[in-house]
Amino acid sequence: MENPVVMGHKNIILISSLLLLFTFTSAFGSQDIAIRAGHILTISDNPIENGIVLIKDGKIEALGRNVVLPADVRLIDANDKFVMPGLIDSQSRLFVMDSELNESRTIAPELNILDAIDPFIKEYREVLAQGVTAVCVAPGSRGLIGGRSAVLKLNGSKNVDRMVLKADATLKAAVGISTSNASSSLARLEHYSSIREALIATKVYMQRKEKADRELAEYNRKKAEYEKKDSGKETEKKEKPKRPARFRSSPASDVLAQVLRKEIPLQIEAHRVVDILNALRLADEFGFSLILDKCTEGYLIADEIARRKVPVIIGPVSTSFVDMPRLEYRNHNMSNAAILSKRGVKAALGVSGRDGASSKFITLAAAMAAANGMDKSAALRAITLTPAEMLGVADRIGSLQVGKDADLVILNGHPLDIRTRVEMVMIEGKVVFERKSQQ
Amino acid sequence: MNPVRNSNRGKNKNIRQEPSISNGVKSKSYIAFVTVFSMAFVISVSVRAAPVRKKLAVKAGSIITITGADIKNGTILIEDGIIKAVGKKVEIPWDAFVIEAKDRVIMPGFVLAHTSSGLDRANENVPEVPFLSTFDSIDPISPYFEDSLRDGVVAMLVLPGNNTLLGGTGTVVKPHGLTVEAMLIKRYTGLKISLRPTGNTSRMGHMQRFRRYMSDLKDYLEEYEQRKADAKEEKKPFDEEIDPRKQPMLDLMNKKLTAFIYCDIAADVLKAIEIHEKYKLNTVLVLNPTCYKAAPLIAQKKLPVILHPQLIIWETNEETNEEEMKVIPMIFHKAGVKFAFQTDTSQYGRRYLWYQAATAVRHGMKREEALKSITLYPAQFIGVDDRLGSIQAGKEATLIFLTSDPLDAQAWVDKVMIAGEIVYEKEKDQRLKKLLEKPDEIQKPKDTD
Amino acid sequence: MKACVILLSFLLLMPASAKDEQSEVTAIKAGKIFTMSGSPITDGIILIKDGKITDIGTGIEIPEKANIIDAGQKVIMPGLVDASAVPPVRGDLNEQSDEITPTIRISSALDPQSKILKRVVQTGVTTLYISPGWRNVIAGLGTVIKPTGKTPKEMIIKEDAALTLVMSLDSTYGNQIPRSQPPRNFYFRRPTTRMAIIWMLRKSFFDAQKYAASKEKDDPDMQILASVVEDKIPVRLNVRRAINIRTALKLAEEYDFQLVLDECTEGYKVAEEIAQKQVPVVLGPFYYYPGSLSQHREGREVNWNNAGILTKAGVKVALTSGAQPQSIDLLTAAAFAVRHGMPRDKALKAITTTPAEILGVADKVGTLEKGKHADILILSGDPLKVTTRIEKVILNGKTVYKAE
Amino acid sequence: MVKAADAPQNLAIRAGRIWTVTDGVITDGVIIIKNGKIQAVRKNPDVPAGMKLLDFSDKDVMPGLIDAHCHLGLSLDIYSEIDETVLAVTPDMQILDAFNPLADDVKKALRSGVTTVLLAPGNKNPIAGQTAVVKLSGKKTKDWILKRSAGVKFSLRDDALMSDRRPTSRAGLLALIREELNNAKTHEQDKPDLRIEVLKSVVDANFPVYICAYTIDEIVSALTLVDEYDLNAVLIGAQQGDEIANMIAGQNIPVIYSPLLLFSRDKDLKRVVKMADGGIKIAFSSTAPRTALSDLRTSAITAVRYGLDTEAALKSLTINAAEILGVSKRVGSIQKGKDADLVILNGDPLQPTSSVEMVIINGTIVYQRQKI
Repeated sequence: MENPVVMGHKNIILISSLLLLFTFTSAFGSQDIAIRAGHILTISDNPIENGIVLIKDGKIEALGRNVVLPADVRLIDANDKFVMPGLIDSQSRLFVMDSELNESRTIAPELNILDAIDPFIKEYREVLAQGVTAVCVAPGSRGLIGGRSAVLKLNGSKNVDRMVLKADATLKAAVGISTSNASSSLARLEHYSSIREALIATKVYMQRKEKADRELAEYNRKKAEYEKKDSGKETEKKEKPKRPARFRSSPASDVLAQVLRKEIPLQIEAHRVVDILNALRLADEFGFSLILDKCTEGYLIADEIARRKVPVIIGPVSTSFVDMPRLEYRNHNMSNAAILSKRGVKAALGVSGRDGASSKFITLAAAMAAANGMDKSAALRAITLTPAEMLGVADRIGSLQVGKDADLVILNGHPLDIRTRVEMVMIEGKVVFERKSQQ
Repeated sequence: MNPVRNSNRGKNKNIRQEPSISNGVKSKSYIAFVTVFSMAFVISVSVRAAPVRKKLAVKAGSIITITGADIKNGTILIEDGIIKAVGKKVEIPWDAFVIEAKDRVIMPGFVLAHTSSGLDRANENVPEVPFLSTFDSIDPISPYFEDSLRDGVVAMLVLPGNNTLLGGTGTVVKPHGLTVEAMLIKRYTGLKISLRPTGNTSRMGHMQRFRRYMSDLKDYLEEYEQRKADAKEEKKPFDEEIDPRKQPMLDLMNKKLTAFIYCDIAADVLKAIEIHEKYKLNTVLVLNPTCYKAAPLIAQKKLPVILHPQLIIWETNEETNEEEMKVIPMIFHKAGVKFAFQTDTSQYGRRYLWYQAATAVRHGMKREEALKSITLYPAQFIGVDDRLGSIQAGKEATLIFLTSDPLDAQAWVDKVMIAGEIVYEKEKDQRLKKLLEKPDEIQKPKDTD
Repeated sequence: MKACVILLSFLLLMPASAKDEQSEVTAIKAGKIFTMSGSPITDGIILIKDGKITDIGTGIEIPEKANIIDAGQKVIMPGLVDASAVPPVRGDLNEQSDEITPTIRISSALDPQSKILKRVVQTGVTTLYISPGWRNVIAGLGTVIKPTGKTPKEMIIKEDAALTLVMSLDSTYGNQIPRSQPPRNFYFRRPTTRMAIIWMLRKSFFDAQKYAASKEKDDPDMQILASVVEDKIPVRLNVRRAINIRTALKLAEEYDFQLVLDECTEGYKVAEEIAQKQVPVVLGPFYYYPGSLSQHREGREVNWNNAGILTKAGVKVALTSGAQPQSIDLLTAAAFAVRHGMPRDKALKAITTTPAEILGVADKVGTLEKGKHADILILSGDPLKVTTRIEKVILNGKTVYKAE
Repeated sequence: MVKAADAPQNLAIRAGRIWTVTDGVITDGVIIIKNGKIQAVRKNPDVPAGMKLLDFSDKDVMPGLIDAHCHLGLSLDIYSEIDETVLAVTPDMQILDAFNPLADDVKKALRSGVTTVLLAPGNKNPIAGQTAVVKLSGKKTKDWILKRSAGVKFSLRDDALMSDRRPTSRAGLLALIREELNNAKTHEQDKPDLRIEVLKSVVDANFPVYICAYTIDEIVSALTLVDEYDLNAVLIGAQQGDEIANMIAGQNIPVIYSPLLLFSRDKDLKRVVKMADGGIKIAFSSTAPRTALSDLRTSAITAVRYGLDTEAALKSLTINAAEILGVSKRVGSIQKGKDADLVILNGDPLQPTSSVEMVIINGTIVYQRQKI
């Protein structure tokens, strides 16, 4: 099957080069940059007081208390300020119009959120201005298997392929979502079983595919042999081998196969306890790598989740992020994140707001989690490194470490303080936001 | 779709494998090939061989040649419907019939590069029907064609509507003639691809559907080639036809057909470019007004564009909350994109190509450029620029006689000449009279009570 | 990027408007001025003080501290008047709960921040008449406004300008006839036919006359209808078919009220009669095709030259957008009216003075004269050329739009 | 959690910071509570004998939050018993008759530090019904019902338009309201009619009206009405009020601002700040249960994020609301003589990182946070 993303990459790389020029508010070529900061929150390690971050061609070259500065380096003075990695909203719907979030079909793993991305929408500027440098956008929760999600950078490019940090980050699924606000016990049953069916069907598909490949190989061998015989002094005529029927691959099954081969994690949205348990049961049965999404009532079965070492993306922390609380949020508890993380569950925080603009409140979400018992360092990690690890992009973003992308935020105070303002945002060493003085 | 008709199309190689049938002579011979349309042959020829004077000389007050400079008091010499010479001092042969048009402005007829009017229905409700052709759906007696001629349009590409993923192939016709065959200029030109999802599908589903179709097509071809190879190997004769329903998409990819890709929002343009580059197509973009945001990209890719009839839109500036007028043609013009105009009848003026051009000029577009985008450029986009779109020796004598400057609202199309034959005259236009003059006094009812 | 552009364009725009507001007097110089009150002035000057024209003509000397707008050889004309504009009101324009709702005032629902207003200004319209929708037989009271101001008070220049009646079939739309099932809501009601519409109009005005004569004044609906038959408020009557136009004229005679005909699609058929009764006409939206009129039953017989034929017969004609958001460009409308046979001077009047007179605000707007509102358009060329563009719109002496 | 049943005992609360709202912040102070009322607020930390001492030396105490517009305790499921839509005009309807003090969302509200609320009907009726001011806990009626009828709620929102009920249009909506008010004016006493009585007290006796208006045109129409009938009015919602702040301030009409939703665009979130700066008295509201209950404090916090002065924010949560609802004699600040409605937080009330530890109403502990 053809991979749209790879395809795109080859093609439109040219455009980006041109676009770069006017998408970045200010770009200074590949000059090295050094940020002298009062507090550096590396997230991965302990904070560094009065340290320096050195940036070379968009990567972090060095950081620490005593870094030797090269000549003609652009020095940014942030002595009294905080520097931290760019924030990540792992439950964003930025760049996607509501109408494009969901497909009418229920099991549609072959869908790709990248086809729904509209780089021309403007909300991202506000999100960027709050220090968010990357978002994970997944299809909505109407379809049982909605399609593949992607991690995007807010680098302002008008070319989707330049925004993509990771395509096929996860495959989005949802169980037990009530379409109306009526109770949905029947739907629940149906959801669980139809996802299960799809996965079983995929197993069969994989076997058929292997068989077909084997047969083809076998045939080719025989054929070669036959031809050799044919050409050489023929002794006894062998009958010609028959070509096996051609195997028709199915895009949908291929994606699910990747899931079963643990190449793509399955991100299952589940709110109520029973749904979460269903999700876990599926993971037990098929052994794919599971990410629990939303997990509203997770705090009631924290140990179950912890025992299985299943990572969780919690959101919304407060129902203030959704317009009108649906039935799923009935037992919503603001301590959910705190309880889960305290029980040793790897928990990321997402906004999962009603629309793209919500993502700008990711720090507020973290602060609320902290208010309700999560310790602040964990809360900060839950909106930077933890989601990066879950989504498989920790090698690029999520923390301030040598070798990682220079996606970082400069703030005039502690990130969780409401009075703190974002001073500057960088993506790959380019300044993409700078606070106007009068603000 | 109708299997019988398709199998015909399938068997008839002439239609498909004839390399771009573009100039008049060829097209005649090409039609002649088409045994199934022998009827068409007779008619189309009879139309061409109508009482056209062999030699004509048009003495014009002024001539807008489009490609060259305008000519005051010039002469156009025409022989067998083809322009032989044009200029100030062209000597008129003794046997030429002279048409006096001293008080007229003469220019090449307008060309409309994209329309879905004149069809009984513009869209099929099945998403993938590339094998359909508007040829089978054009209604010659539709008032739309009559009006087009009245408005000075001499050639139009009729394509399926914008609601079908792979809508079918188009037909270039002139708005004159009693049968489609008689109107025909060039058939099997352009294939309509619409990137706007319809029904309750999302853009994800829509694009996936397209990719699915292409991967199936790939499979089919591989299998086909395999069978061919096998036959060769077994020294068996191989007479299997390519499935006619798939042929148009194949012709698209080997550039026999031009892709007319409709984009609903700016983001669709990105996908259009993706497709254009992946399959190396000849592409023309058919754009909705809001697609202007992608103008720089389009300019960089040097893709031709057909603009939506609505040339001016308003947008709310988020910072100031003011309404800002966006003049679409100007945005593309400044970006350096080559485009053609479209028409509709939803409000004053938009029905006329000259008015669309005038609107662009009003907001600062160069007059010459604007005139090109209603004549030469559309002719290029639909591949008839070798016979239409400008007044040059060697091109077809398809001209319009205007009462004054084309961009003036007071100018009327006085005469239309197609291939040397006058096919429209205002003073003989009964319908126009009815539309402009007061009907005879209808008698008043006697006052009751 | 886009933001920058926007910012720039605003920086360009600001100073002009800012200055206008500060300085006492503004003086505009232009090569050609269509005053619409007399013959055009060449190389004229207009003086503006607090939103009004204080002087206009040639060789007027300009005070020291005046802020001068030099339009060079450009053309100046009065701001356009749309006698039937799209109301800047959210939601349904029709009060569907009853077919006779004289107390409905469109002015009470004005949205000062409406996008429509901001757009309409850019097309040169500086005065609008807006009315309730056309789904009631007696729809309510219309208002004359200017597209500026933060509150209705600041916008309105004539409240209760006219009472909207609807004789076209629009007033029957949505109504259902109670046949088998009992009426469930108020859509089961009269009128569903032409005769019922006219019956209801007659009935209302008959009652109104009685009410006007009687002593106690306690019915707000009747109050308004009475003031119509007492000739205090004119009537705007929406009508399309020739036969209805005749009826309308008769009705106006019976109950003698001031009549203005709206839309009047088949007016050309009965031009003389309209002229004879001296009833002005506010032409509705223009349609190219018979039947392309949404109310196709009434739009079979369109004539492109409706305006021309009516004016020739001596009818006072105003060209309007016909309350159609699609067609808001009055200058183009005039250009095409001329194309189709309307005399040039009449066409220009039909988008300025004539509508102003019909709306009864001719003392304030419609021409460039001493004492009138300083609503001024600066054009790049002749108003009736479609290649001419609006360079600047001045409303109450302030620059409200400037082309980049 | 201490049962609400406990009799209001005499309490002394020692706190790290006391946010009195009306007279500044007292550090390391003590609040003395005698039978439900605040008897003293003082700096020196010694406590009279025989008093139960609650020691919050490292915590913050503030007055109970006041939610100036919500629909709490009216819902069996996610909101229902809010609108009586058969009739468009129901001024005689009293919202308190539908209130269930033991409802789930009431408890949630308590947990978020809300102690007093304005109960109001929904927005689906042009003239909806009578609002009420109540505390979210209390045994004796006089303890918890501050005002059985606090005023009449009007709605100029599009929600009040229905396709099968008069009015169907904005113009019709205003015509209807005018008609009703005119009737009330000209109504003779001899034929009694409850509906009209209520409206009469509105036009004649300054009985408050709570007018729900969000967009500019709605607000403008509201102001015109207030002017015309010279009403004693409060604006509810007033989202775009900043555009005409000077007019609202000019007629000095207080505003009960709509919740700051966490999916709004920046320019909308800045509006409330502009209004406060424009000299308009602002109170916050949650419109719960439509939006989450944490919204009340979150609204204030978000407003601060977008530039609202912290003191103003704090006032808007407490004393402003009390004054607007006309109950400032009893609640809204930590002052001698006022009801002992207190919230104890583990930090600055306007920091999202601080949360509610304990809630006290009339000197009774009604909520206490457990450890996780």
